[in-house]
Amino acid sequence: ANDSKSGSDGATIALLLPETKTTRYEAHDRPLFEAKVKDLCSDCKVLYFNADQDEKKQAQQLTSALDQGADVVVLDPVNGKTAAGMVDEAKGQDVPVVAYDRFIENADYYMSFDNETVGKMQAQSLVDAMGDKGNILMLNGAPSDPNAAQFKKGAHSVLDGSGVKILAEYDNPDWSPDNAQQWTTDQLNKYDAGKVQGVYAANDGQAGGVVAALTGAGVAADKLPPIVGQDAEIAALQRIVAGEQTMTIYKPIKIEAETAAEVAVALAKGDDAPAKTTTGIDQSDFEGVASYIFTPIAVTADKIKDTVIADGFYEVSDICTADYAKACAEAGLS
Amino acid sequence: MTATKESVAATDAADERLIRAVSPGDYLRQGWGRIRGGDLGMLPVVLGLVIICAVFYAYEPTFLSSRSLVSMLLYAAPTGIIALGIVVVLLLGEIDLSVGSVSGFCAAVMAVIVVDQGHSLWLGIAAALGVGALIGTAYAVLHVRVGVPSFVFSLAGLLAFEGALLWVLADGSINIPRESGLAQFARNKFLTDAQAYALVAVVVACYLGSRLWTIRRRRAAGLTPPNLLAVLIKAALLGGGLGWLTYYLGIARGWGYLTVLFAALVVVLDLLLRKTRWGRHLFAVGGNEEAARRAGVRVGWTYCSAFVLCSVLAALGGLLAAAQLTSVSQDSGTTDTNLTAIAAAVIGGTSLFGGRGSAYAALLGILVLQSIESGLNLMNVDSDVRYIVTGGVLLLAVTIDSVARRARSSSGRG
Amino acid sequence: MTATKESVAATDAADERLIRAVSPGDYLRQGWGRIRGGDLGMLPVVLGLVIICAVFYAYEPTFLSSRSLVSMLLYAAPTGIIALGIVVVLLLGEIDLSVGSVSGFCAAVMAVIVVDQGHSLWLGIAAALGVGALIGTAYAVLHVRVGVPSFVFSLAGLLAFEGALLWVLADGSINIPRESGLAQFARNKFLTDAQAYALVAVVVACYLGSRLWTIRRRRAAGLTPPNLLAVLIKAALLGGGLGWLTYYLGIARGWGYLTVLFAALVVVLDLLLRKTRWGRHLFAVGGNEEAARRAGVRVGWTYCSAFVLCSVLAALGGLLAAAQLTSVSQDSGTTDTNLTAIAAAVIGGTSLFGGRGSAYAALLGILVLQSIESGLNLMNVDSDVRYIVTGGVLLLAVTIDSVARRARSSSGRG
Amino acid sequence: MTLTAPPTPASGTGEAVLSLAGIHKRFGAVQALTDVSLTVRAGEVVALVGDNGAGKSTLVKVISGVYQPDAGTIEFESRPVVVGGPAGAQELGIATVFQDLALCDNLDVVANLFLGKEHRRGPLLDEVSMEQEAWRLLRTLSAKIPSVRIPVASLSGGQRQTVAIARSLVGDPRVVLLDEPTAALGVAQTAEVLNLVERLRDHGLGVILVSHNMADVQAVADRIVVLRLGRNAAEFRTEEATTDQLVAAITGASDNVVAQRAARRTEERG
Amino acid sequence: MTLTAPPTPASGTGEAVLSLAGIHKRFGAVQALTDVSLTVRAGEVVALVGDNGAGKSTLVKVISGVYQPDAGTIEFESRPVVVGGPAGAQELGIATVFQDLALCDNLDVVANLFLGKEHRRGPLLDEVSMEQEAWRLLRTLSAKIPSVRIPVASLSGGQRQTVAIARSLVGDPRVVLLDEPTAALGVAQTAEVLNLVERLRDHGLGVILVSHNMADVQAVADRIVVLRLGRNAAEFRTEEATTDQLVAAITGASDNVVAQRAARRTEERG
Ligand SMILES: Nc1ncnc2c1ncn2[C@@H]1O[C@H](COP(=O)(O)OP(=O)(O)OP(=O)(O)O)[C@@H](O)[C@H]1O
Ligand SMILES: Nc1ncnc2c1ncn2[C@@H]1O[C@H](COP(=O)(O)OP(=O)(O)OP(=O)(O)O)[C@@H](O)[C@H]1O
Ligand SMILES: O[C@@H]1[C@@H](O)[C@H](O)OC[C@H]1O
Ligand SMILES: [Mg+2]
Ligand SMILES: [Mg+2]
Repeated sequence: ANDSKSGSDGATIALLLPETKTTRYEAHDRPLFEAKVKDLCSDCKVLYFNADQDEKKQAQQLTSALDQGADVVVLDPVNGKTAAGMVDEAKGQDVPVVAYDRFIENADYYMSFDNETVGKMQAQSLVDAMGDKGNILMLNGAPSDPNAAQFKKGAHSVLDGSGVKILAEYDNPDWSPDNAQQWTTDQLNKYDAGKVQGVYAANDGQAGGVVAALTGAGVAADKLPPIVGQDAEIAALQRIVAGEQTMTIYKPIKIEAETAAEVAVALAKGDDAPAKTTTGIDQSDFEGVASYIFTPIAVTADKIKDTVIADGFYEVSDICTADYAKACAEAGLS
Repeated sequence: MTATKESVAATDAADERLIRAVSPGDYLRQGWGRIRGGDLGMLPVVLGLVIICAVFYAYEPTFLSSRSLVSMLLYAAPTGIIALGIVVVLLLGEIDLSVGSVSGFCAAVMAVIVVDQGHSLWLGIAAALGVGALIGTAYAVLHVRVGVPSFVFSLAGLLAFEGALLWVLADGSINIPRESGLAQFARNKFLTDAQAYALVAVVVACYLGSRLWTIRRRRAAGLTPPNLLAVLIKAALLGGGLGWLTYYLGIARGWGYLTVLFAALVVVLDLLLRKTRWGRHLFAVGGNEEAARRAGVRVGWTYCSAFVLCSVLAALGGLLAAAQLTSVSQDSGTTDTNLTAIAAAVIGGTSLFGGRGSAYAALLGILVLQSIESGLNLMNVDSDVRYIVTGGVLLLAVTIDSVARRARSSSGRG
Repeated sequence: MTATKESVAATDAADERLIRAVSPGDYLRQGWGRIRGGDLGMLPVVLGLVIICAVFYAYEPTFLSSRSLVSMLLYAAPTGIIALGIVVVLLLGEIDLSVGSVSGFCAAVMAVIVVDQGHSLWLGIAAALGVGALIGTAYAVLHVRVGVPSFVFSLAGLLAFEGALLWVLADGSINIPRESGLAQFARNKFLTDAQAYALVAVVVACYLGSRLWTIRRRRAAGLTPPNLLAVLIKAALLGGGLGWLTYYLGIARGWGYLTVLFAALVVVLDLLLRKTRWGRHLFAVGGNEEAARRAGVRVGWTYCSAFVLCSVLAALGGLLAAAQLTSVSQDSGTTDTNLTAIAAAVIGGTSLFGGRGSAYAALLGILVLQSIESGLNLMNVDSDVRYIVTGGVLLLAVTIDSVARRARSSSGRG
Repeated sequence: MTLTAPPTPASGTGEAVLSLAGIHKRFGAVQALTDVSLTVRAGEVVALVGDNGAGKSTLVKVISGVYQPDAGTIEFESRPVVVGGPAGAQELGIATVFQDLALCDNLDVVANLFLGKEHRRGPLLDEVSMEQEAWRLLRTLSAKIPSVRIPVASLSGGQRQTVAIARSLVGDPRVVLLDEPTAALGVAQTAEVLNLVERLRDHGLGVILVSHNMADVQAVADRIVVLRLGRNAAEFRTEEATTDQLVAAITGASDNVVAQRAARRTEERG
Repeated sequence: MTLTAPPTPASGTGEAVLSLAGIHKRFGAVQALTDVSLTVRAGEVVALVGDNGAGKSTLVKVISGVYQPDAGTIEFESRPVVVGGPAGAQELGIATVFQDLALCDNLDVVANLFLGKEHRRGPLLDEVSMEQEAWRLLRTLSAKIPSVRIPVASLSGGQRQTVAIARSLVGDPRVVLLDEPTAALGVAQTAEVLNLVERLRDHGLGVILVSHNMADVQAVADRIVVLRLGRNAAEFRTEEATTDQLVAAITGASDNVVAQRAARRTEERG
């Protein structure tokens, strides 16, 4: 593993991503990262792994990467808190670890959108859209997903001090949209749709379930209360265009993936990580780890064009399918 | 000894060891004896369901509101339909672990064809069900020709079709327009009051008609006919129950088309299982495959039909779940759908070893699971408590059945 | 007709319909006949494993490097240990769906006691295993006294202990210090070369000794003894194989303590199953519970021992998995652990219907699953492809076995 | 089958309906059948006797398509046939009562009787006509079954056997194989089955009867074929064979335990 | 059990080892046993006969603890006992051969023979001594079993029955219940079992023998108890009863199919 540190030839970079249920990892992170690596170092090899949301599987994948001679590991841990053991294993073989997207305390480098910030931004959008009053339902992520706790914490830090009241709160196993729909429906049977003036959904999948529940309970599509999510899924952007969802959090993955590639290639070549990357991010310190922190972006209907479209994250045609053509035109997307 | 009897007994009631019921009092006494002996069919599970409902109701009265019942019945339907397929496969002593993935994959196929590629809804539905049928056929070939155990090939299917779902949905989730016929059917279509009461009347008439016809034929054949009074009482109870339910659901939105579809599938499958040669052969193969084969039953076809039916029902359930949610995502069908569908069948009293079960098992089982879920949703508890209580309530619901069965076996049956 | 025989045949070889093997040639011929007839025991699954390994090796030679084998064997162990428990329960025709949750919950109990509350490691381990034993006992009571089907109570357990895990870990995940004895055992302890070769020698000596002793006793009792030559050849193969493996693993880190523990548990469980009264009764109850009861077997205790053993092994597997990962989290044991453990047992040839299986089934099954997983990790493909290929390879590995079994049953056995 | 039409007596005069030659069957290390031959003519009752494990049931299963022979030929009505499976045997007109009965324990008596040959009205089962016919069949056999609507699992041994025998009468067979049909039957039911065998013969069917009861065999069989350790050991015309000869052929020794027992008892009583 | 010591002839002279009174047993809508009584003395063979479904096996299962009676008392060696289960019956010294044999199909012959009474050396099973003893037991019964190391599933009907009978001899019973033990046996094996029953009697055991074979019953029984439709119908001392009387008591009519058949045959033969 240590032999190729000196030269650029044949360096091996391992990329470990956590799951497949969210589109971003395989549709964006991986290809963007690989393309950038290829760009920077034509004979570098990228080993790719996806842990399917299973910590144990990820530990095996790390071992496997090391067995195959990885020179640097870019690790998006299933569980940032328990990933320290993995970092240790890599360090034991003198392989540096870049914590990608989720924080690991003993990693060499870290880069991410801060999860608590995401939660705060979601909650703030919701509070603003509701005029700081009214009742909301709150759907958090899976209780077995540590990131969910961070989103939840961030969101609560805003909501608890605001004028909105949480009617009911739910930790959704597996982030499942079906569960979100059923839970919301049950709440509507209890509280009456008119009493619900807003919904915090931790991600877009759940937001979709919430919309389905509300419209299913007879709320007209144009009378839906403010609903927030995250991930900037196409389905969510379509809802935003159609006025069914208020906002989503867009994490400009391109910048994240390319920064990671740049840092990884530098480390693989035995160089130090840059103080300022070519993507324009300064190295800073986050809880004692050299870090590159990106700003998540709240996307509302009017911002779609300048964000996801401008970044090339999606084409207008991806979002404005036949069913949404009219809404797109009204929102000025074409 | 040929004891002189007051009247000539029917052929099937001639044996003197038989404890016969003649007067209504006898029937009551016999019924009570059966209850004491534990021969209760689905009663204990129904009792479990009633207790669950009562507890949740005590805690939160909206649990049994018309609105809440209407939505519970709607949400129970898609997984209930999948559970129907599972019942068929379990009757053979086989299992299908892949129904969840298959349901998600088929729904995704439909969504891609209809939403992404803009083909007609019918083509999408046909394609999805067709894919389901193909999957079932492949399973049948693996089982019948190659002899792979169903646990293994359906586990392989579970993985493979989850992969296929990810592959089909490479661009992420797909929204199904709320105005599309399928979404309307699953979410917004309800029977009018007139339609609903008419349907109830038809159901009761069919029941009564078929029972009266049976009485006539059995009497003509010299066999004990069902007791007329009992038949009339049952018909009245059926009519009253359904009528009241229709009234109560009608306070809210009434019978959803989706609910009616599920109910109709349950009734049809029940008839198929109990009243047709196919159903008979299913039970026979599940009870003793070798005996069925020696009796000339085409065992291979029986397996084939079961696997195909199960996969097609899984596909249908998947379509309806997607329609209900108005979207398909990488998560569709994967989370717990398998376990929920299998659990529903088993909780309703279907044996994992084959040869025992019924279509109503799927109905009852899914109602138990759905009411636990909805009840806990209304209680707003932390997820740790939620898990523990779900486990506990589930156990409770089934324990009643087990205790009853125990009584039955200690009195020498089954 | 009392045909004159050249020599007096042993008691068990006297029947003239028996096709006897005397010369080495006869043995070979008999072996070949058996292969043709499909009576191959575990050979087909081994063959499946070899094919999987060959294919992955062709694609990526590091797959079979010493390093890679050492880590595969380490990672296979915890789930393999859980699968051993599953084998025991499946032998009775029962199932335990909750082993994953139980493993996670018990590991969390240990972590809380040791890490959060600072008690000694031994206390933590004892508590975790004790909790496992309690859970098993509760299951046994539900099954034996109340008569709840194991599918149902273990499903309830699956949910309840997942809740309990969340509850115990209220503050989120717990890291186990990497220097703690348990983590060291699971991650950093390896046999020295001398120890390893000595162990191999002991194993071979035990095998040979017991076979020679059997030959002696059977000869003395007038029964056909095992063929001496065959025994010697087998012992040589065993010694050679283990010796070579020790050498090959020794190029990297060698035999991990964890791997040796798993192997030892497999051997011990195999002996318990085949050579003790308890094992005999397990098979009897799994084959025909009523017959076993009538023969005076204490059926209740048999169930009880099996459920307790299964839960304790699940707890042990959970502890070791946590030690290997140096952490316990809300996710521990929940993802796929159940399915993997059950699948390992079934792939290795254990029947879901009871009465057929072996400890080696768990070993073989987990090796198949582990090598598929590790192999695909090396292939750098997207998850959709990975899922599909995993399903396909799994099917392939088992299909070989099924085809062989088919040959067996068409030649009239099983 | 309704055996009420006036019989056409035809004791063994017909041509061979079924004939087997050179049948071999091996199970693992046990050679169960070695070069076995057997012929049944229309209107003939052939008894197949032999010691336990002689291979009688294996031979019956070969004929009824449950096992495929390793070698040998089967001719049905002088045409060579391959009996691919039990369904194939039934299509040829071979009805079998298996020694292990082969009933579906979870189904009731009616369902078992008509399994694979259900009466239907349109797409639905005609339970009434099946139940009526079931009672008729069971009465022919003097069965003492309290109800035909209970699972066969809860029947007594003899009741189960009666059901299996009654089942072979559903449909319209050419050859009937009875593997120890009276083993569990009461005295009256045994007599009915022997009557039945005679009626079947009188209707021109070929019957193969496996039994350990020499008295029954001698009472109804036209020819007796003896298997020993999987081989043809002897064949007798019934009138020609004494019980002692039969027993000697079965056990392979004239000085056997049966003879000894008989001798001892005569001694004691005499 | 090794029945080689010189016997102490004691035909039925002992006191009652087992006696039942007022036994009732109901299954669902079927009253299987109504007020049944039965007594067996040490050194006595009591035959229990009756039509199919008369309740014989149910009575046997009540005695051996498989079923709990709805009413009635059981006395063992003059002490009232509650037979809680099969294990309890075995502890009392009641060994049973069930009509359905109750073997574990997946286990081999040796394992079935010694199930629940395995020989051990230390903690491990002593396979060699069990196998040796198995061959000895099977030889006593003239069994024709090629190998004791094959699963009983692959044995013939008679071989399976022999295994079940042999099993009842393992251990040291006081009373042996044999439910149609010779139904599937060959002539030689049947003779051996009858010999065995006599040896058991001569050693002072109580034996209850259920059988449909009147010749066998009359050959070995001291007393014959007849059940009909779940009730005590008659009881005879063997010497006092003719076959015709027995058959009449079993079928409940002196003009029965057995008598008719006998009459017809005598007529035909001349
Ligand atoms: N499926 C099988 N697998 C292995 N051996 C078998 C199988 N079936 C039969 N055998 C063996 O073949 C031999 C003949 O068995 P078969 O059942 O034909 O005997 P049978 O003549 O019917 O005896 P019985 O009078 O006891 O019914 C027996 O030794 C038996 O062990
Ligand atoms: N478990 C059971 N459930 C329901 N009915 C039963 C059960 N066991 C026996 N019976 C009924 O009880 C009656 C007596 O059965 P039993 O087995 O005792 O008869 P038997 O005298 O042994 O007959 P056979 O000579 O045919 O063996 C039968 O009518 C049978 O249908
Ligand atoms: O974006 C989030 C991701 O951070 C979380 O871990 O899983 C669910 C996704 O929606
Ligand atoms: Mg036979
Ligand atoms: Mg009986």
